[in-house]
Amino acid sequence: MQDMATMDRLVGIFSDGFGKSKFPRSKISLVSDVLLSPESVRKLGVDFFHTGRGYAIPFGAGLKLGNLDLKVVVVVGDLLTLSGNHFLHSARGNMDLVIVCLNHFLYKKVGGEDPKVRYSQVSPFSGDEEPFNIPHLAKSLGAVYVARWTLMHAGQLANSLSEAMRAKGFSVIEVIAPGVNYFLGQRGERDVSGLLEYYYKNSQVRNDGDTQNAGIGPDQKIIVGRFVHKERETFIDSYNRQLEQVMKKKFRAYQ
Amino acid sequence: MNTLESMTKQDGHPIEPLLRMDRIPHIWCPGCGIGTTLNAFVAAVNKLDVDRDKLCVVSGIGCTGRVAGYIKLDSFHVLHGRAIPFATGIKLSHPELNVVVFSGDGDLVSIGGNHFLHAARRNINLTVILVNNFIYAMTGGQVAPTTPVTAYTTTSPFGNFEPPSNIPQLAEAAGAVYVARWTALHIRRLTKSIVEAFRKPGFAVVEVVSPCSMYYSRLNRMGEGIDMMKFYHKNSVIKHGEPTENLDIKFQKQIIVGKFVDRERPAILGSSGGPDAEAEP
Amino acid sequence: MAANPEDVFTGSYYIDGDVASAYGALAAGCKFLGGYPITPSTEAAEAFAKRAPEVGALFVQMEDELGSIAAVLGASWSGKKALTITSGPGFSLMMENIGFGAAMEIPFVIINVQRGGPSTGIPTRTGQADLMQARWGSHGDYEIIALAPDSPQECFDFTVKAFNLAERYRVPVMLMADECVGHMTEKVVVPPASEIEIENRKTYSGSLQRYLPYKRDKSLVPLFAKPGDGHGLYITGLTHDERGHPIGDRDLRSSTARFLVDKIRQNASQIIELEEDRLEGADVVVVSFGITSRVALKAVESARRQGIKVGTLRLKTIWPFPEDKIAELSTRVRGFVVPEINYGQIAFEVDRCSHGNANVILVPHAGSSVHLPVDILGAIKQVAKDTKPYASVVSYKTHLERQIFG
Amino acid sequence: MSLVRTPYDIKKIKVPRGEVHIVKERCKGCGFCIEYCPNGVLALSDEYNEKGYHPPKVVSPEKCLSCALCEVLCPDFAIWITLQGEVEAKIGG
Repeated sequence: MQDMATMDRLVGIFSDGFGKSKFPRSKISLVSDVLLSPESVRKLGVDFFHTGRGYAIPFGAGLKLGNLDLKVVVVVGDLLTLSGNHFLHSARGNMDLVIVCLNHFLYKKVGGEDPKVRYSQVSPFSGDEEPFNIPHLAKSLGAVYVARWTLMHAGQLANSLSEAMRAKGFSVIEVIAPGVNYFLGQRGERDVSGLLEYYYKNSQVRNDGDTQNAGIGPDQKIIVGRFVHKERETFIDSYNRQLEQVMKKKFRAYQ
Repeated sequence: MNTLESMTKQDGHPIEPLLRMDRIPHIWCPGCGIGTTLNAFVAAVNKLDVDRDKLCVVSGIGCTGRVAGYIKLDSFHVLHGRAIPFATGIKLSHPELNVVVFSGDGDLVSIGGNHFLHAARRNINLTVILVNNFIYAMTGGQVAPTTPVTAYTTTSPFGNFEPPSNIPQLAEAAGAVYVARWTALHIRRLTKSIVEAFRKPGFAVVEVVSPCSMYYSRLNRMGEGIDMMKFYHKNSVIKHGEPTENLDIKFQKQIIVGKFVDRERPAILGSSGGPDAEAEP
Repeated sequence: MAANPEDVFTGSYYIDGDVASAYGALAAGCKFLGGYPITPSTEAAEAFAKRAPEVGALFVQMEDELGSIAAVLGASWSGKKALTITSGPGFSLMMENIGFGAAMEIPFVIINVQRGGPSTGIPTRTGQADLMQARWGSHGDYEIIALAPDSPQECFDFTVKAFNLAERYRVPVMLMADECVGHMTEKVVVPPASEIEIENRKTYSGSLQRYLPYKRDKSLVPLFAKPGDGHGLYITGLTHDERGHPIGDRDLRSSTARFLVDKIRQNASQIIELEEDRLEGADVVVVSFGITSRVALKAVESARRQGIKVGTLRLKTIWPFPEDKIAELSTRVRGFVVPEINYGQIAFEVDRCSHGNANVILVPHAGSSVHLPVDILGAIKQVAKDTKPYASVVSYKTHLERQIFG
Repeated sequence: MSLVRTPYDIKKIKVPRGEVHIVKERCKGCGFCIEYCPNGVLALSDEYNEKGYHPPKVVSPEKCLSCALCEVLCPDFAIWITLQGEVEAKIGG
């Protein structure tokens, strides 16, 4: 479960983003593999599905394909460990989903110094594996909208969310959000606001398409911004077009 | 091929010492490119002069998965999609072993896509030979994540509508340090690439575009294996270092081959059984 | 209500069981198939992919079985009837989400064309060893329904029935065909739509604010509402109360978990379908299902010719298990013969339900082919002859077993 | 008179000669070896092997330069080359 302070903040941003997107709340479905409290969901006024860890993307894809009128927003909290494959193939097929990837990697220091070492529950001394460069991965898989913000960039994040919802196809927003209880807690540091401020100070906005160097590592700024905003035919549109072309009158479009 | 050694040998095919000959003839159809790819791999092994007792081959399920059954090395034919994690386990527990993953597109990119991504991200020292025949051939010709748009398969009877995976781009984006693509016809260059990939510390991927003479070509009316080979002959263009985003394969269009990525990144168990392999797993 | 005529390909066909089940799914109104190719079930997905665009249904080949079943669950929550088709290893991969579907009470159908196992096993040959996995595969307590067809015609009929049961009880329903039935080509009659009875889930029509996703009436099956209609659904795989909210560990009284088993157990008598033959006055009863029941016919016929009073009980429904029927039979027969293509699954269920009143003999098979009728006949004779009660289930030494173990 | 110039070092150049070995029963008749032999050494034979395929036959053995392309292209490991010594190069050879 995410830390509640993080999630509350995120829910506020969701609310802004949903409002800006102009979609009626009843048509928005939020699918998540991390739990949101019933209160926050009620505040958002959307339909909420909490799936097994790693299955939010395919479940969301099914939900969307089951009812094409829905706008499905998927919150992925597992850093693409279990859901990497679903991410890959939904992006390839351009499923009409908005993916919000929560990234709560951890830096040692919170207050201004450069981070040197990454820590996590299972690598308490250092993370010896490089993390995914999620924007680059998403872009190369063909996502139509790719952005990354920290949780402090509330306005930009809400804007991005509404843009991503209006973009037709697979949209990815990476949110750098602290996972306080699991990660910082282990180091005895629970200062959320300090961490958020640290993220904010150490990030650099770059609204261009170069995602190659947007990897997150020690001793470097967190590159944030909107990286991709383009158009590509969605899964169901390609399906209807291709089959109509081949089957002609025999085809009944999928609705 | 280790020329002199093989050329003076009279009493059998030079590949035979590395095959389980009691299992030959193999199950691959006439005109299939997997046998050719296996030839290239064995040639590369001969060239590498590597200790064969320290060489493992891991295959998943599918036509290409059968390679593990024919090659006379320590070979594992594991579950569908799990070739890379299985190989990761071998490599991490025995860093002195050289582990080669030899499997197909459906196995490595579809069901095993997540393992592919994460192994590349970790940059675990494996050599992946990925035979791409655009289709699930073992189960009878279903649409694969590599099937070009508009191609017919048994589960896309009205033409495929999903854009296929661009495997070199996927490998690069996830963090592979060596990425090359050849067709089964570019046999010498393929052999050279396998040698290079093998020597590269880190996650190295060699994609081999191979004819499926029984399903892909039949369902799309492309003739036999030899006709597909002729097509590759005519339509493949060698462009080393081409940016990987240009490497999409369109239906019956040009195929760009070559070596696209050769870079350095910190690898887990970096060397191929060299001194660095002493590092703690 | 009757099926939609547009969905039904009425006519007589000469097709295999896999294709028949695809036709059955379409006739039942299934509009979504998320699948992944796996021998020997692929023909069903292929047939569905071929015919679905004609009736506005969608076939999606997902990246793996995990994705397939998760998408099926999502599509079913969106109000479509949804199906996935798989076999051995794919079935194993789906287990986590089957439990998830059972806990969230999502109606969906899985067609499992069983093959030889374990693991990759014998992909192109038959097996009947996934039955316990179907029942107990996912962790925790839940109930499912499993049907076992023995012919391509039944593949069609039972697929329609599977959808009806899934929709009626909001539960995963599994069609446990085996490779022999799946690949057996026979005449299949697809009746006109007016003769196909289909059921749809009961939906909620009251005020939006008052909707409680897991509130039940006497039938124990909650009313369904799909997302996008303003109900403000909150659905989770965590143990939940009738609002759908997670309950944590304090208030188990409000948990709806108990109803997952009760709604099937209490309705078992309506779900279970059996085929009985000459059970009156029988000394021996052959309990069988799937392709094995057709092999057993030959043995039963020979035994009857030799003067043994044999009845047959064919399990069309495997789960829930016909406990009452077996218990009742056990008081008046000498023993049961259970041939199955595994090393004992249903035989132990029969033994459990007979409460020591009757002997149970298992005719095992390692898979990849079907029994020899002579083995089943031998077992029938042995049970008919033995007067002493068995300590537990006795495994009959078949020809194959004798070859292997001497 | 030949229009081709004779290279001055033609005496130094040795041309390898190869011998083709075919395991007919392993062949599945894909035709890769015949198609891609640069010197046209092989051709499809009329005979059938036990699987019912036409294996290749050697039609111009003297042309084989032992490049072994057939050997590495053959998916069924049914054909290989052995080096049979070298001969002196000659124009148009």
